[in-house]
Amino acid sequence: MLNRSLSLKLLSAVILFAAWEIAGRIPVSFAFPTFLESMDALIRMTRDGTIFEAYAETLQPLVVGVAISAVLGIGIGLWVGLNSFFDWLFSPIFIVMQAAPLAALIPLLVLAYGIGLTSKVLVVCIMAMPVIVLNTSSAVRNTPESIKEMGKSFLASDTSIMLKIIIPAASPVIFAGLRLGVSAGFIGAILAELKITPTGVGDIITYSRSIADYPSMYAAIFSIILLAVLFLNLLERLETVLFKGNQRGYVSD
Amino acid sequence: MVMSPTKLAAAGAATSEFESAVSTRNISKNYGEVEALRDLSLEFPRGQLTSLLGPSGCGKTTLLKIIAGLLEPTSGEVEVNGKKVTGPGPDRAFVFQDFALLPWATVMRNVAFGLEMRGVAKSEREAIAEKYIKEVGLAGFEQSYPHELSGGMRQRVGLARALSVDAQVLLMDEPFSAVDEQTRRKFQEDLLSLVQNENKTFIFVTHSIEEAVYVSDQIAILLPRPSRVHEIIRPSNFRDKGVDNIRRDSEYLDIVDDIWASLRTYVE
Amino acid sequence: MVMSPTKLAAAGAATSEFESAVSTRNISKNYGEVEALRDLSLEFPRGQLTSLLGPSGCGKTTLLKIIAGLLEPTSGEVEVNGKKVTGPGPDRAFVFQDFALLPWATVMRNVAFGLEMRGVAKSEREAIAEKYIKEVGLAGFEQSYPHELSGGMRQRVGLARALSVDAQVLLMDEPFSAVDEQTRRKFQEDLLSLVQNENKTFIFVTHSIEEAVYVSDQIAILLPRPSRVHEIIRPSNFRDKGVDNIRRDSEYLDIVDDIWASLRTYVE
Amino acid sequence: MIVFGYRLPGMSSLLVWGLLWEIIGQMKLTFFVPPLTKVMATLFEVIATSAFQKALAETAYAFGAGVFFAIVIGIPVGILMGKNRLLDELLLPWVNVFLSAPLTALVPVLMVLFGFGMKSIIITTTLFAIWIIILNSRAGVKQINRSLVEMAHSFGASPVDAFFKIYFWAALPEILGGVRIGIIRAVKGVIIGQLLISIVGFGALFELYSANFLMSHFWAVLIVLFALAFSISEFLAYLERRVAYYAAKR
Amino acid sequence: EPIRIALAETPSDELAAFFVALDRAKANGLDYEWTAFSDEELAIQAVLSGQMDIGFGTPYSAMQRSKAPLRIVFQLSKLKFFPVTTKKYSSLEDLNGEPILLHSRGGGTDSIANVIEERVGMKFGDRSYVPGSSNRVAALLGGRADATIIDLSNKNKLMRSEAADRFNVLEMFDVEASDEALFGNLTWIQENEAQVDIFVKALVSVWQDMHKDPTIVRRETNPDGPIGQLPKEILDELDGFYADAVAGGLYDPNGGGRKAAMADMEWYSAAGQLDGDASTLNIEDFWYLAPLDAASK
Ligand SMILES: Nc1ncnc2c1ncn2[C@@H]1O[C@H](COP(=O)(O)OP(=O)(O)OP(=O)(O)O)[C@@H](O)[C@H]1O
Ligand SMILES: Nc1ncnc2c1ncn2[C@@H]1O[C@H](COP(=O)(O)OP(=O)(O)OP(=O)(O)O)[C@@H](O)[C@H]1O
Ligand SMILES: [Mg+2]
Ligand SMILES: [Mg+2]
Repeated sequence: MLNRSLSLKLLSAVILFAAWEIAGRIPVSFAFPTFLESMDALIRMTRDGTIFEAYAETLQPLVVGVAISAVLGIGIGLWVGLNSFFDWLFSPIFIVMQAAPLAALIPLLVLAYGIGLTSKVLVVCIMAMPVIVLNTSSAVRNTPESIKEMGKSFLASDTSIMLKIIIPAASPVIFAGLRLGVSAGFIGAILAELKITPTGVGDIITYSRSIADYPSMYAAIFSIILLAVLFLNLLERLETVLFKGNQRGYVSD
Repeated sequence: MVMSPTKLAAAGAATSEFESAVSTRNISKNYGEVEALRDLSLEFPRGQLTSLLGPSGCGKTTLLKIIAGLLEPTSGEVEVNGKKVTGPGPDRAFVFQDFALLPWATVMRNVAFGLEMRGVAKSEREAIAEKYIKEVGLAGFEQSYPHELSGGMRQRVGLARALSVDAQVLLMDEPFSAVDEQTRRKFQEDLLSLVQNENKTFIFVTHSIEEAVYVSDQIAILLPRPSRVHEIIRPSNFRDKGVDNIRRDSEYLDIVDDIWASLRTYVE
Repeated sequence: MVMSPTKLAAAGAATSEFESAVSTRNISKNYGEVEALRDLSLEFPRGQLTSLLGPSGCGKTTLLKIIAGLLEPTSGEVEVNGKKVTGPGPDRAFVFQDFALLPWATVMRNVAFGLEMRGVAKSEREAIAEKYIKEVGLAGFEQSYPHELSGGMRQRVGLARALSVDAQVLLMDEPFSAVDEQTRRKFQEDLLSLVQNENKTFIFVTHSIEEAVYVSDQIAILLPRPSRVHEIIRPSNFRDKGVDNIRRDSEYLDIVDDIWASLRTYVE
Repeated sequence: MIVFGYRLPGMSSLLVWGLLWEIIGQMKLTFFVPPLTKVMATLFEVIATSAFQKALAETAYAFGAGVFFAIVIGIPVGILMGKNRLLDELLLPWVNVFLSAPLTALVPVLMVLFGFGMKSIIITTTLFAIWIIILNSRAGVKQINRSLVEMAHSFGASPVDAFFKIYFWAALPEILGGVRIGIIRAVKGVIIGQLLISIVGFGALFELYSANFLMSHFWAVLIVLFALAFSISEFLAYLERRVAYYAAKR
Repeated sequence: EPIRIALAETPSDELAAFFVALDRAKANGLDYEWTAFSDEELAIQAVLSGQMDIGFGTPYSAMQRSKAPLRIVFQLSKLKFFPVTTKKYSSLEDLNGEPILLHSRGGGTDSIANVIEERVGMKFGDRSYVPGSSNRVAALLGGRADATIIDLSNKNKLMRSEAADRFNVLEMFDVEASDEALFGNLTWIQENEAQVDIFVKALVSVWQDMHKDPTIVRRETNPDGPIGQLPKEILDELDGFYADAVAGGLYDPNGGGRKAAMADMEWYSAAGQLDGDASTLNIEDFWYLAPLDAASK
């Protein structure tokens, strides 16, 4: 049945791209290029290297921001999940942050941190971090009591319980949080490039738009979405490799 | 109610003819307002299997966890081999009702987990685990993950893990309740031979009267909260009649009926 | 193996002395590659309780669902009261292992659900449901939600629902496996009196040999896939000895042992 | 958190943070952080202005319309995907792509396709919210206990009965969960839309205040917005808890 | 049917005079509605695609590239921008090879930088882009940049602040070219000639009155309009802003016209936004002068 699912995926891709192509040919709007034109622009930009230069710029705040959010987020999440005082103190902040539209903070970040890498990294962080922290802490809190007890009854030390039971048990939810965080981070990185200073892919988008080179604009958008999806798939693979037995959830469910 | 000859007077009565591996003395346990156990004393003879039987919510799990050192009693104390229990120790191993396997670890790693926690070197602990995996009949499944096993097989992993740390006391909380009836019958027979062959003390919680009578050397009946020991029964005479005959022994059937008569009123 | 006098030859054998309420003829069922049932024929006498007993995965549930009309057999046919089954019908009601209650509906609405689906007016169906709620001992819980009930009480709701549609055939798939042992014993006794009092035909799936022997007029033993009827047992002589004595009747015990002997090899 | 035997309410630590804010503000460490008291004073001033009320109305309109479409389209599509395998296999990859894609990159396309006004903002909002609603409704239908469906079938339920009396109710906890997350995302979407497309509503206020260094105005509106977003999400969480009693027991 | 106006920023002090003109036009029967876009490019696009009728911006490259008949009818403001640096630099030549902050790629400040390079014969180093003069001021104040180009009002604010002694405003040549202009689609303009005339007339009258007395902007501002509703802190600075603007020559009282058109063509070719030699370009391809001529009579 793998063939069926693969061919259906291809079929649905073909349908979507064909719809795009047709819409572009009608055209729905003079500013809406066809699929083939966009792909052509993408190939051209790949050939002459513009796209790589752009991604070198875009990925900087993204990678730095996501790395900081992941390390700090998981760290804080573990801490908040394990200690009721920190839970009380920090959880509300992150709960509010997760619910709130932090994009509104961007003008302020620009005022406070200027327009360099710092602000952009911060935008990525404020988008990505809350969900990572909240997922990690709730995963840690929800570690099945019985396997923790099992650890205790087999004389595991606190560190072993933490490293060999709590963290592996929490890993699926932590990874789910990471995935959400990374995708929010992508949103943040693009937002930063559209809102703070146009560099990298954001620059291709705004500049092509300003000179009415719509195929390039669509090519850039297409490529960033593709990149996000590839990146997230990679993360999923990583999780499967790291925690094999977790795939089916908890045995005690 | 007619007292059968095998039924002893209530709690704390003379089990002095046996040496106690575990003794609980005047244990009380409150969960906030809820009084789960009150002033419970009970002796567990060495090398024998003692069942705790009683209606749901009467405090069987609570008592078992207090013995395991996972819970602190509100008052009273537990001694294992004459030493007071203050926490989990290498002399006791727990078999959990819901198996409590690590879903991300192979059967091998799960069975070796107890030894891993005790700092046994990898090659050594795997050799030991290997042996017990074979013993419980799971040879060939060393590299499987728990989700690839049936309920009965998972419970055997839990059992192998408890056996591999070679504790003198095995605490089993409804170990067979999640496996189907026919498998369960098989397990009961296996358990009997385990008690016979290994010189360990078993403490066994169950809801099934037949199961308790079938596998136990001593049965402690607890009544609803706040729980104390209602009576202790020592089925003695049918032990040697062989696995196949126990279930039709009249003493066995008498005991089952007696227990059923005393518990019946508490069911629903 | 010694044939006991109550054991009949294999499938299709003379049950002609009884009138059949349900008969299955040459049923086969394949799930894709998996052949679950092969050429299975079985008669279910009217007004009696027939148990299906067999190792896990042998196709008991499959057979029950085919009779219920929830699954189509690959070949063969089912007749209920002489009429060929083509789908679910008002002559059969199902009692589910996991109760299958609507968690968002009260006990009253759950019990009345079968009637609601048949288009019975609200006041009328509630009157009927009321009666059966009382009958299964749940009076006072009409407005409770399933999650507020214990496992045993939930199963009674499922039973009341099946009874309230007044079907002639009751199909029960391991109805007691999710309730605790002590409650289960109680249920078995209740079931016996139900069979006696209501003139209904019961088809009962269980894993427990004792349970099957205890409650059944006829036991069909299925062996592993592809399943056919291995033997049919009709425990006949201990029926009248009274509830308390059945469990120590030697015929009862012989049958249990016999069945265990034939099933044992298939367990895990 | 339990102090001297009293359980502190969940959100009470925000008071501590508020106090910290006030202290930092009073110390005049940076003009970005005016004292909380000053922000609160500005807050009451700002709320009374018609500019604020207009922003609120515009934002609420875009938000409401966006969420409305997300729910009205998302739930049926999700349920259909849960029930129909072919549809599921055709749509699921795209739902997953759009769920995790950086939607901000699509905003420029929306502007081209749907214009620069409210319409694009509403569509942005819908796009932020809809995918998770679809996915959750689908999951809700997928996890329905087979035996509930069989039970209804065995009592002769018609397909319509089954849909309204079983499927919808059984999937309700997941659907509500999806709607809650969707709405939280929609709040982000509506603000991002207002910042990137046409500057209206709260987006306009933020731009204006930050361009003119009116920090206490900025924070005041931000607090209002956070509070609104937070109350909406808590309200939905409350609804979710109302059905939680059966979520675990289906 | 109201005419639809595309603003390129949120209504703020710089748009106060424009809104005063709108009020006057309204009194003469103009029916309008406005939408604020987050930048000029979007406003241009909205007019190009017909979603808006008249917009803010200097769409020279769009006019040439898209072949859509966009025409400017009124010059709203001139490119009065000022290179401001820290004390590190004292003339434009010093900036050779040095990094600089500008508004946006292809925008007004970018073209100023291009022309500076050409006229002074130097080359800036890295250009980074920060939309909003105030943000660039913040960057200067925060020590995150040493050189930028900012608008008149922000230059004045900065140079009047306590931090003024840390910065230099560099000498620069005068620029007559447009920063913001009002433009629309020629077909639409001709179909709605009457409306456009009312509008341009109102603009010219306000621009002229403002040169006589900058405070009329504050006085005529409708307290219930988008400007009147701004926080008091902003309104209080309106008089100062317009006094500075008039003094600095930011606004042309005659709405630009031919003079501005010539300057624009020259400027934007030099800046690289228009292809071809300025002398070969045709005013009629970029401006539609009829409404302004009518208003000036
Ligand atoms: N953590 C806890 N907090 C409060 N009450 C508890 C807790 N654990 C158990 N109890 C209560 O203590 C009593 C005894 O519980 P326990 O789990 O020991 O019963 P049990 O005999 O094992 O029941 P079962 O047969 O259902 O497993 C019950 O009434 C239960 O409600
Ligand atoms: N929908 C299905 N698709 C494929 N195979 C199935 C399906 N349902 C059941 N089977 C297979 O058919 C066989 C019989 O299943 P069935 O559920 O009838 O067994 P059972 O006797 O009821 O088992 P248990 O005692 O565990 O309930 C099993 O091997 C099972 O794996
Ligand atoms: Mg228990
Ligand atoms: Mg079954």
